[in-house]
This record gives sequence, C-alpha cells and structure tokens, in this order.
Amino acid sequence: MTGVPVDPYVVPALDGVAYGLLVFVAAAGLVLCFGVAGILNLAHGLLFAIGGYTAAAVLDGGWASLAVALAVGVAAATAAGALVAVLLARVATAGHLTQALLTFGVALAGGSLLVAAFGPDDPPVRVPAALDGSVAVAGHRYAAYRLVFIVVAAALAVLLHLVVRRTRAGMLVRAAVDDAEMVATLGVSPAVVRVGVLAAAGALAGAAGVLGAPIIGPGPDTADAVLLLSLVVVVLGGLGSMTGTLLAALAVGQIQTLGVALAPSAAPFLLFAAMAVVLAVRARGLATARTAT
Amino acid sequence: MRGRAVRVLRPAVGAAVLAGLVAAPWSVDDYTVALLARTLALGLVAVGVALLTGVAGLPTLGQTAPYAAGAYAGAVAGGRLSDVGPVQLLVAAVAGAALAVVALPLVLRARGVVLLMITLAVGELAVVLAGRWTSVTGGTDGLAGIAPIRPLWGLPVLATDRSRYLYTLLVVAVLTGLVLLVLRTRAGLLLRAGRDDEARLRASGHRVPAQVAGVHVAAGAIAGAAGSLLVTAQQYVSPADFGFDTSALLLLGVVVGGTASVGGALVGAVLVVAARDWLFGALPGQAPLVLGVAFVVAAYLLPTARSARPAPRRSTPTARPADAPRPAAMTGVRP
Amino acid sequence: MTPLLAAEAVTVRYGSLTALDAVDLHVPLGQRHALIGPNGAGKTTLLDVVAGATRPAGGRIRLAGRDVTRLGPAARARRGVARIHQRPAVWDSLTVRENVLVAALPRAERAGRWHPTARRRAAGRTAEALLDRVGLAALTATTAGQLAHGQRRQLEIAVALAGRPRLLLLDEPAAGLSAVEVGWLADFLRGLPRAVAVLLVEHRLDLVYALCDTVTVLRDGRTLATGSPAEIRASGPVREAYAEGVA
Amino acid sequence: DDGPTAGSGGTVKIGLLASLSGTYQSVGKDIRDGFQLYLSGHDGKLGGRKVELVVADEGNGAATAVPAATKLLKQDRVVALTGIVGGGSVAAVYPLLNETKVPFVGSNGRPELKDVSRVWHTSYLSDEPGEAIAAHVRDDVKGKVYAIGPDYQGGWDELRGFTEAFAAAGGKLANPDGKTTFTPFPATTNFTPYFARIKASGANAVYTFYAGGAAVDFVKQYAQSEIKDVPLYAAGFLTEGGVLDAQGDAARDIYSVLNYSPDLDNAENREFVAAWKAEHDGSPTTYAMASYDAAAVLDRAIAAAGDDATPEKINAAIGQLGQIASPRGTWQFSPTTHAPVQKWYLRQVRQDGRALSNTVVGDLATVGG
Amino acid sequence: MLRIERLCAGYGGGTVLHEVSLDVPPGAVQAVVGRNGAGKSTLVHCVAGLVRPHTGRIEISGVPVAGRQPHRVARAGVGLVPQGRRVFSRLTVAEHLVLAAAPWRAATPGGEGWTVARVLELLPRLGARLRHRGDQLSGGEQQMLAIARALLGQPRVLLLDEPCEGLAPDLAARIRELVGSLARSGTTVLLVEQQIRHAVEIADRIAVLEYGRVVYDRPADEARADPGAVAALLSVAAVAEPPASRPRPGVPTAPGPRTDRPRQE
Ligand SMILES: Nc1ncnc2c1ncn2[C@@H]1O[C@H](COP(=O)(O)OP(=O)(O)OP(=O)(O)O)[C@@H](O)[C@H]1O
Ligand SMILES: Nc1ncnc2c1ncn2[C@@H]1O[C@H](COP(=O)(O)OP(=O)(O)OP(=O)(O)O)[C@@H](O)[C@H]1O
Ligand SMILES: [Mg+2]
Ligand SMILES: [Mg+2]
Repeated sequence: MTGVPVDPYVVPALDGVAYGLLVFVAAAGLVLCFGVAGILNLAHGLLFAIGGYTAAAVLDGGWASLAVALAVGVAAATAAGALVAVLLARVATAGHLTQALLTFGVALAGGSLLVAAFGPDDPPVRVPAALDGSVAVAGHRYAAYRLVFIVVAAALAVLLHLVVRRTRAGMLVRAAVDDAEMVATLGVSPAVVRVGVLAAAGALAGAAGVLGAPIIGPGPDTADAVLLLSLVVVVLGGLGSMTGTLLAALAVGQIQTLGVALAPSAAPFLLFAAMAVVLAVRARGLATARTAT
Repeated sequence: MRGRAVRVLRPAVGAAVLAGLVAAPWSVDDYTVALLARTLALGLVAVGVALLTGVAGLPTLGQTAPYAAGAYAGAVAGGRLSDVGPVQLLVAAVAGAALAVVALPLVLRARGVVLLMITLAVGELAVVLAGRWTSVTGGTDGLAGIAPIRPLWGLPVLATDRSRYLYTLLVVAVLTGLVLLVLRTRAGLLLRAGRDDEARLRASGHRVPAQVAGVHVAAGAIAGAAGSLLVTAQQYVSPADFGFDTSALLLLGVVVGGTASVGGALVGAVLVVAARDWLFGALPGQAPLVLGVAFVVAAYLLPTARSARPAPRRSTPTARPADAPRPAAMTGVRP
Repeated sequence: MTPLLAAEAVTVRYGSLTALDAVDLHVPLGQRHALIGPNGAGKTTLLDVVAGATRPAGGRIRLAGRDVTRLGPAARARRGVARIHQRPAVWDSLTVRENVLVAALPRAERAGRWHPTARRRAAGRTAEALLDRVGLAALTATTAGQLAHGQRRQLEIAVALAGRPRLLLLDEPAAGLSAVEVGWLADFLRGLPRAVAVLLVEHRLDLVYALCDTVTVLRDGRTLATGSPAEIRASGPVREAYAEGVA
Repeated sequence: DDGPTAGSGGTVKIGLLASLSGTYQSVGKDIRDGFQLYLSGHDGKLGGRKVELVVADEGNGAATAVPAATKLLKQDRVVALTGIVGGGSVAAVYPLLNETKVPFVGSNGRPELKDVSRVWHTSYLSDEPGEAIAAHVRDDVKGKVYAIGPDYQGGWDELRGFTEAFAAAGGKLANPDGKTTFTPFPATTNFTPYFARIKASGANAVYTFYAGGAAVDFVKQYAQSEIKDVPLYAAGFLTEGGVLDAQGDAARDIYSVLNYSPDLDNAENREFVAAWKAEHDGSPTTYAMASYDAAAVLDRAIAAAGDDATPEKINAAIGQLGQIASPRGTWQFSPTTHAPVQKWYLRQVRQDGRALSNTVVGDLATVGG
Repeated sequence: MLRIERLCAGYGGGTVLHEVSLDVPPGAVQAVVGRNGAGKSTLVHCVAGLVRPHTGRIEISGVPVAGRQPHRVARAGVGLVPQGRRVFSRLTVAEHLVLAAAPWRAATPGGEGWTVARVLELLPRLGARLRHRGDQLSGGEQQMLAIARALLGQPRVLLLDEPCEGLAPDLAARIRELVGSLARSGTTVLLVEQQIRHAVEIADRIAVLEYGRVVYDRPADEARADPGAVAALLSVAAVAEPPASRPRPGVPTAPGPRTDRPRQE
C-alpha cells in the first residue's frame, strides 16, 4: 500500500464512471419513453422506486432472491408503466405540459402510497454476500457492487440502441412521435405503441430500481432524485440518442465525483451550472446548425 | 361549441373570482386570509410563467429565480431603504428583471424541453445561492421578522392580515391587468406568432431574439414584484419558498389554468397552491396523495386535453424551413 | 446595372451530398424569373440560401449590390425579401387576419408610423386589402390551423406580400391550388408592380412559360441553362435532363 | 378579541406541527407518536384538562410549514404549539408566534432566534452534540480529525459546535484548509469523492453529522470505502432511529453522541420504553423522547397556569418549571436559551440480541445554557 | 368496393361534408375535384378513419368501416397518400420502407405484391436517398416516399390526395400511368386531383365537390366529351386551363359551411 503514491483522484474518477453508468441505467426507461417516444413521464422515478422497494422486500443476501426480486420488480413496474399509459390515453393529443400534469399527479399519489405501504424509513437492502464488499483497484478500495454496473450499463446501452435503431418496434415508436395518425394508416394502433413503450420503460425502470437499490434508495426521496437526474441526463444526451445519453450520464458522474473532489467548495453549483452552460451552448450551436457545412 | 362556451364563461368566471377575492377578508378567518395573500403572490409569478410558457411558448421552471431575487431585494430594501410598499415593489421588480438579464445568455437560444431544463438549473442555482449568501439572505433559515410595509408615504403600516391581503390583491390585480393590456397590443400578437413558428416570424422581418429577451425580462420583473409581495404577505422569506416544488407547482397551476390564458394561470396557480396549503393543514400526511389524484383528475378535465391541436410546435432548428409545421387542419379530428 | 439579386457561385453541402454546386443566378429588378428542374435538383435549397435560412458553404448573395451572405433571414426580410415555402407555413393559432397583420407590422414601422394605433391601423388596412385579393376575405376570423391545404397557401401568399417585398421567392405556389385559384395566382403575379422581382420555383411548366421572362434549369445542384422560355423549350440537353415535361 | 383560552375545566387545544410527508416524515411521525404516547398514558389529559390535539403537516420545510402553522394558530386558535422538525420551519413560524402570542414548545429544530421569550425547546441546540463530544474525541483519537457535514444551517451549527470545542480543547482538524468540508445538501448521495479526500488528508478519525437518507448513504458508502478502518464519530442522528436498520452492518462500531438512548437506566425511561414498545415496533428515538418531554412540560405548565390557562399564563408557567424528570435523566430549561441543560451520552453501535443498537458506553459533558 | 353513402362530416360542431355519396366499383378510379376548402381531404380522411363522420355509411367490400379506428381501416386494406406528404421526419427512407411493408398483408388480388425492390425501381431517386431522414428530403422526394409507403402496404383501396403535388412533370406522368395500371390490376382508387385535365385523363368517373356537396358525378367519358361541363362547375374557362386572363373569382358567396363554422379552441 505504502508503495503506491496516494492519488486522491483515482477513486473519484473511477467512481465517476460507475456512478455515471448507474445514472444511465436509472435513466434508461426515461430515454425510451421521453427521449425516443416523446412521452413526458414524470412517474419514471416512481417506477424506479417500485423496483427499489421490491428489492428491499425480497432480497435476503442470496443469489436466488436477486433473481426473484428482479422478476417481481420488473413485473410490478411494467404493470405500473402500462397503467400510466392507460391513464395517458385520453390526453394523448395534448401537449407535454398536460402529460406532465397527469404523470406528476401519478407520481405524487403513487409515491405516498408506496410510503404508506413500506413506511417512511429507508428500508435496508441486502446484496448477495459475494458482492457486498470492496475490491482493490489500483491500490484503492472500491465497492464491488458498483463495479457490476459497468457491465449492466454497457449491455443495456447496446441493447437499447439496437432495439430503437434496428427493430421494427423501435421504428414504430419513433414514427409515432412524428405522426401517430400516419402510423395508424400503416395498420398499427398508436395506442398500442404507447402502451408498449411505457410498459417497456417501466420494465427498464423496475430492473434499474432492483439493481440500483443497494446504491440509490429506496426511500421517500428516491423517486424525485432519480427523476431529476434522469431528466437531466436524457435532455443533456440530446433526447433519444443512446450514445448521447450514455456520454451525458458519464459526464454527470464525473461532475458529481471528480468535480466535487477537485473543487469541493463549488460542489453545490457544479451540476446545474454545468448543465445550464452545456445546454445553452448546444442550443446556440443548434440555432446555427442550419448553416450547411 | 365548447370554445364558444369557454369564451362566454371566461369573463363571467373572472368577475366572480375577483368579486370573491375582494370579499374574502370579510367572510373568512384570518388564517385563510393570510394564506390567500401568500398564494396571490405566487399567482402573480404564475402570470409571468404563463406569459413565457403559454403565450410565448417558452416553457420555464426557473421563474423562482427572479422571484427569489425580488423577495430578498424587497426585504433588504425594506430594512435599509424605505418601508413604503411601492418602493420595495419597484426595487424587487428591478432585481427580478436584472436577474433575468443575467440569465439571458443561457436562455436566449434554447427552446422546448431544453429551455425547461436550463431554467430549472437557473432556479436551482438561485436557491443554492440564496442558501449560502448568509449575510444577505439569512441562509437556509431565512430572514424572519421583516417589518410590515406602509402602502404609501404617510399612511399607517399594514399590521393586520386583512390589510396586507388587500394590498397584495390590489397590486396583483393592477399588474395582471397591465399584462393583459399589453398582450392586446401587437406585443401579444407577435409573442403568439413566435410560439407558432419562429422561423416564419424571422422571415417576415421581425427581430425574434429581441422579442424573446423582452418577454424573459418582463416575466422576470413580474416575478420580482411578486417576490416583494411574498415578503409583505408572510414577513418571512427563506430559500424553501423558491425550491423546485414551487416551480413545478406553478407550472402545473398554469397548465390547469389553460396555459395560454394569463388570467387562467393566475386562477389556476392560486387554486393549486391554495389546495396544497390547505391540504397540508387539513389532511396531515395525506396531502400528496390527494393532490396527486387531483392533478390526474385536472388533466382529464382540462379543455386542452381533448382539443385536436397538437401542442404548439416550435419548428425544430434542425428541420428545414420548407418543412414548416404541418397544417394542423390536416390532422383529422376525432371529436 | 447591378441586378436586384445576384447569387454567385453558391455551394451548399449536406454531408457528402452537394445540393448546390457553384450556382450563379441573377435576377434584375422587376424580372419574373423561373427556376425549374427535376425533384431534388436544389431549387428549394437555393431559395433557402437567398432567403437566409441556409448559410452556404461557399459563394455569396448580393441584394442590390450589397453582400448579404452573412445576414439572417430577418435582416434580409427587412431588405425586401419575402418567400412562400414549399409546404405552406403560417401561424396556426392566429386568425387569418392576424397572420397578415403580423407580417405587415415591420413594414408599417419602416414607413415611419410610430404611433401605435396608426401603425396598427395601417397594417390592418394592408391586411384586409390583401386578404380580399387572395380570396380569403370570408375567412378572416378563422384560425389558420383550421384552413384546408390550399387555403393555407393562399394565406401564405398574402403573408409574403404583406411586407411589400422587392424580391418575392415562390416555392411551388400553384401546388395544391385548385384550377380556379391557379388562374387567380397567374393574374395576380402578372398584376404585381414591375418593381417587384419574382423568383418562381414551379413544376407546372404551363404556368412558368406563361408568366416568366427568364427560366433557369437546375439539375443535381448545377445550372443547366438560363434563357427565355422559348430558348429553354428548344434546348436539347434541357429537354433531355428534364424529360418530356419540358415540351 | 378575547384570544384563545383553555376555558375553565374544559378542553385545551394544542397544536402539533411536524413533517408527516416528505423527506423528514420519519422524524415527524416520531414526534407525533411521542406526544400521543404521553397523552394516552395520561388519559388524554394535560394539567388535568382534556386535550384536543390538532395535528398539521409541516411538509418539507418552511413553504408548507407556514400555512399549516397559520391554520393552527389563527383558525384552530391553539393555546400552545409543539413539534416542528426543521429549524427553518421554526424560523418561518416564529413571526406568527409573536403575532398570536402563543407559546411554542419545540421538540426538534431550533434556529438562531433574537428573542426566545415565547419559544422553548425540549431537544437541544444544534451545536451542543459536537460541543459535548469534542473533548472525548481529542482524548480518544490522539491525532487529526476530519470534519465533514451537510451544507445547510443545521449542518453548519452541528459542525461548528464540534470544531470550536475541539479547537478549544487543543485538537487539530485534518481538513487541508483547516475548515469543515460541507457537502451539498440534500443533493449529495455519493460520498466517495469526499472519502478520497479524507484518505488523502491522512486523518486519524472522522467527525460528522448527517440524518435521514444522507446518513444511510454516508454510512454504507463509508463501510465500503478505502477509509472504512478510520474511526467514525458523529452526532447521534447518524445512526438514530430507522436509519440504523437501513445501514445494517455498515453502522457497526460507529461512535455517536446524543442526549438519549433507549437503554438508559432510569425509572422514567423504563416506563417510556415499555409504553413505546407496546405500541410500536422497535425502540423509541430521541425525537420521540423530546416530544414526550414536550408533552410533559405542557402537562405541568397547564396545571400550573390554573383554571384560566391562557397562552400567556402557560408561557409564564413554563418558565417556572425547574427540574424535569425525563427518560433522558433530569434536565431543566436554560433561562437564557430556553433549551435544556442536559447530560450527553457516548454511544456505540453494537450487537444487541439479533439487532444492532446504540449502546451507551459512557457519559459525556453536561451542556446547555 | 368502396361505397360512401350520405356521408356528413366536419370538425368541432361545424359540418364540412353534406350527404356525400359515391360508389366506386373494384378496379375503378374515382376522381374528385373541387375548389380549395371544398372538403376533398375531409372526404379522404373520413374513409381512412382519420375523421369520424357525423352520419352516413362507408363500406369497403360490403364491410362498414365508418367511425372505425384508422389502424383497423388500414388493416382492411386501405392505403393513404395524404396531402402534404406527412413522412416521418426522423426516420430514414429505408426505415420508412421497412415500416410500410406490412407483414400481415397479402399481395394485391390479381397483381404481384409491391416489394421494396419494385418500389425503388419505380422511384429510383428514393434508392439514392435511402439513408436520408424524412426531413432531409426535397419536397418531391418526400412525395415519392409517401407514395412508396402507401404502395408497400399492398392496399386494395388506395386513397390518393393530390399524389402528384410537387413532382416534376415526367414523374407525375409516370405516377398517373401507375394509377391506371394499379386500377387495371384490381386496386380501387379514390383520387383527389386539382388539375382537371389529368383527372379526366385517368379517371373512370369524376366527381365535383362544392362546399361539401357532390354537384357532379359522371363517367369520365362524358366529361371528356363535354370538357366545358366540369370546368363550368368550377368557373374555369376550359379544361385545358391555360393561365389566361379571366375574371377574378370573387369571394365565395354561396351559403356554405365556411362562414358559420365555429372556431375550435
Ligand atoms: N437538410 C438536408 N440534409 C441532407 N440533405 C438535404 C437536406 N436538404 C435537402 N437535401 C437534399 O438536397 C437535395 C436538394 O434539395 P431541394 O429541396 O433543394 O430540392 P428541390 O429542387 O427543391 O426538389 P423538389 O422539386 O423535390 O422540391 C435533395 O436531394 C435533398 O435530398
Ligand atoms: N382541423 C380542422 N378544423 C376545422 N376546420 C377544418 C379543419 N380542417 C379543415 N377544415 C375546414 O374544412 C373545410 C374543408 O377542408 P378540406 O381540407 O377537406 O378541403 P380540401 O377540399 O381538401 O381543400 P384543399 O384543396 O385546399 O386541400 C375547409 O373549409 C377547412 O377550413
Ligand atoms: Mg423544393
Ligand atoms: Mg385537401
């Protein structure tokens, strides 16, 4: 140990990667429904929290319980996502703001039901014992469970990209954002597309909630925190681009870790200041992007 | 037909609401009056939000920033400059407008969701700043015991809930009326046109950036004035008044009020905020549940919910000018 | 004499695709100039460049001798450029009358009418007269979003004219217009004051030949030929490139 | 305007304001339950009068607390107000108290106030836990201590109490700039970058204060970090109440300082803990205890105020109470700050049967006044 | 094949179509002409299910479809080339083609099915633009894409709302030929066309819509024989419609649905 020069920034940088990937996993469902399908689902955090509470209730430190928690959490969040879709059906033609009103209502009500069911305290989450420790990385200790996320997130990013870009379902979703009526004239019900998207987004959020539970929540605040971070990442990522979202998530991760380590006194301002500046610069860029090359 | 009914009903509803508000202090208890005064201040912020979001199509979650600037400026002016209300109002409005000017480089080019997130960030930064600039703002604990104002030079200070409420109501009514008047001029027309299709507006020779900057600053000034009213009404101010939940609630109130209608936004925001405040007292612990269900129901009852017009789309900068927004008339209607 | 519009060696690239390849175009004051060519030739792109909506990768645009290449669409509109789009673009949530009013306002300002009511009244008069001329007088209070496709085009023409342009850029104005409205459009273009130059993109060659003094044929981003309608009709290569429709 | 009175022999209306929703709802619920526990143990009476307890929701802070308090004070016209989780909420409600002249017996948050003539607290001042433990930490650690805490008023006060007393006792901070590191609150959920800095500073121990969700995150991440072997001292809230369950094994061995622990051995506490366990799962927290004491204070004050218990009389009576026997041991109000002069305990998280609990391992200073 | 009976439809509270009846036998081309705002697109949208009619019947092969959801109508074999193209702006041309090729639909009766290869042969320009997104195409290219999209759905009833708008003359001619050959192979076509000359050329029947009413509905032969009739109905001098000077058509004076239509909010 003593032979290694103590570099206080190695771990934050590494952690930034893991944290960023975790944020990506948490945001994946929102990328799909908001970024790709244009449905503003403010209940996304709630769907994540459903997964988280499931994990807390089911996990007992064994591998089997992880599988069970994943199955139950995904199923519950998928159902909740589909429910949101059904509620949204009547206001489908209205704009984002009406969607926001409705889904925000769902998030508020659902959140308080969750707390009523599971209590106001953060419940303990028990990770499989093999993952519940730390490993040595470049002479520093690092939480093993967080390393898992590097794998999960990479797989998810590739999978999502392929589904959205390469499959007929992905194309339908993108087409329906543009012109739902024309999708209908191709013989596909836009309502079905919408339910499918929200259910899939729910499944992703549920899975993220279960897997992320040992790190983020569950607790009364989880839903809000996840929603806000996800929104930031999805919008920063350019709405709907998987690569963009992944990069944005990694950047947010670094800001939250390396940035904080480098400039602790600026920490409270870092995330939002960076976000505002990046978005503003990009908006400026877009405005002039009509300049053909 | 629905539209016609709304048009006929709107002035009637407006008059009824105004009459109710004027009569309120004599018909309800002090608690409700104090609550209403605070709520009216927020309603005035909502007017600015509606101006930006509904009329000009520039959705915002950041009006809490000029609102906070106005509140602290008003409080400081109250302590160091004058206890006359309109003086504080003016200082606060200038502070709000100044904050909007500072934020302009960030918001000028952005539209849609991106603008929403930028303004969210601006609002959050303002709250963080308010929490840390302890010498002026009193930190996260806030400034308490702010002296009451007098409505004009030579008049007695407003010592009761009722008098503070009536002052607030008067100011809100005057400023809202002013906004409504201005919107009837070409400014309103141009803002609405910009919401529909900005590129086309440029192509007609209008200076769109100046217009966008103007409406941001105007909304900032309104929010600033509202901040001063908040201080007058509750004689206390802390960063908690300007959190994300306030912005979200305001935006939802504006949506409930009908997005593009400034008067509706005022009423909608007042309703939503009053409902929340009242629920926290009346149904301890259950308020979020009831409020959430209320939002869902409101989304269903909104007239916009079933209208055929898709949300006003700003032509995305990447879209070719030739692909100006599709004729809404062509998207069939399912009544 | 310097032409009203001079596009010099305008080049536009979209990624690997060269939409316009060093195109030259001159439109003297008062000329009725047609721009024809097969689909995807670059006609709309050229109008975009002239109107300032697209900034070219190379070349320059002069308006009455002044280089306006770096100016945005608003500044060019104030210098007298107006256009209608291939897909009609109007302000959907405004009424028909308000649409024209918005477009008439800058002009009323330039005319020095600083008194707001006078300015509005002037713009209002312009709007009413124009709507009458394009045949939308009965629909002034209708929300533009509820117009039929062709009616939107009529409205957009009124909007374009409201600014009293010197140079009118028309991108397929006849598309989607009924036979009656096409007739009116022809009359109307013919009746424009000679001070207004027109750059017309149109696939209906009967209209082009009947209305324009000069025709430029564009293909794959290059100018194939420029000449009088008769010359263009006669030109072999043009006929080939633009297929049988030219005849 | 005759103002609210208790009415002779009739019921008295008491207002309880606490976070029943939002971030601090577990604290708020403990406060409510502690007060009700006292009431149900005393036939629903305080000072011999039937009590009508009006509960309102403080929500997440001042924005929601003010309207709720306004309702209690102006609509329900309670004779005394109790509860309130957040210091910011107290500051926000404070002008209303002055306006309505109703006494406030707070059971948790306590901001800096100019005039406390009508404000009483059964909890503590935010800088007291740190002050109480500082000398012990200096003796125990024999080295540099890293101070870290959340960036808001409560965090500033808690950490200031420690650093000032610690410096006065001759201790040295490990923080590079000699000042406490504050983490954005409540935004920070990932403390790893801070742990890296602590590691780099070569600290021999860490002193901190977090509560609620941040406490869970901090403790769990600490236990997996590269400084997991560095001793951790904290204000008691780091491992108090429900957060300890969520932290699980990660919290083992953490030292904390608090004015209460459920395993204190005195008659009042045995009675209190037994009554609590009969109605609730788990052990009572200091929040519940403070609220229980608030009820006790009001009980005695209303009795002392006599038949015509106006808010003014109740307020005056509170000032005359003297020693109060309590589950935490005996304490009394400081005449200057109106907060308790009380004993503080050093606790450590240890195995207690199947569960982990905060076990008292020693007495610390008596602080207050 | 396509029967429309006493169809009334409109937007909000107003009525745009008044008792419109048309009967298009299998393999026939029914042209509809009329002035701007007459209700042509509304008629097409009613058939496609995009506008719900107030009253009246629409039958496809005897099956009533009025008021059905658009995707159900589409699955019944109706294809649409809408006015204004309405291509998906963020999908590439290739993706449009993949989406449009409906796997559940059999080939057109009597004809070989439309495949991507066949469509690209018909519209070679699209082949060169496969990787371009919908909003990066020129107007004419978008129109081609809209046509391709409809063809790939193997429609038995094809609704064409001004399909040649924005197409260069040679291609427009090819599309008109295509319409003829489609009809010959059994597809039923409802064609909205502004250029009467062309409408008369390819249609089997021609109908004129005025203020939402059918004021003329005859076999195209009759219209060809008497070129003045249709033109007169539209107050156009001749079918050949040279853009010659003529009296300016005034503001519509007929009592129509236009003026009393309530505005929508
Ligand atoms: N934003 C863009 N990105 C990529 N390619 C583009 C873009 N805009 C236009 N193009 C391409 O540039 C070429 C020229 O387009 P333009 O719209 O100028 O054609 P046009 O002559 O107007 O054709 P049409 O008669 O069909 O309207 C087309 O092949 C088109 O696909
Ligand atoms: N969404 C809508 N809401 C209200 N009215 C509408 C709507 N769409 C069309 N209309 C009106 O219905 C009438 C018929 O419109 P339609 O689009 O059917 O005409 P059209 O014959 O297709 O005209 P064009 O030749 O211009 O395309 C018009 O007067 C139009 O203003
Ligand atoms: Mg074009
Ligand atoms: Mg039409």
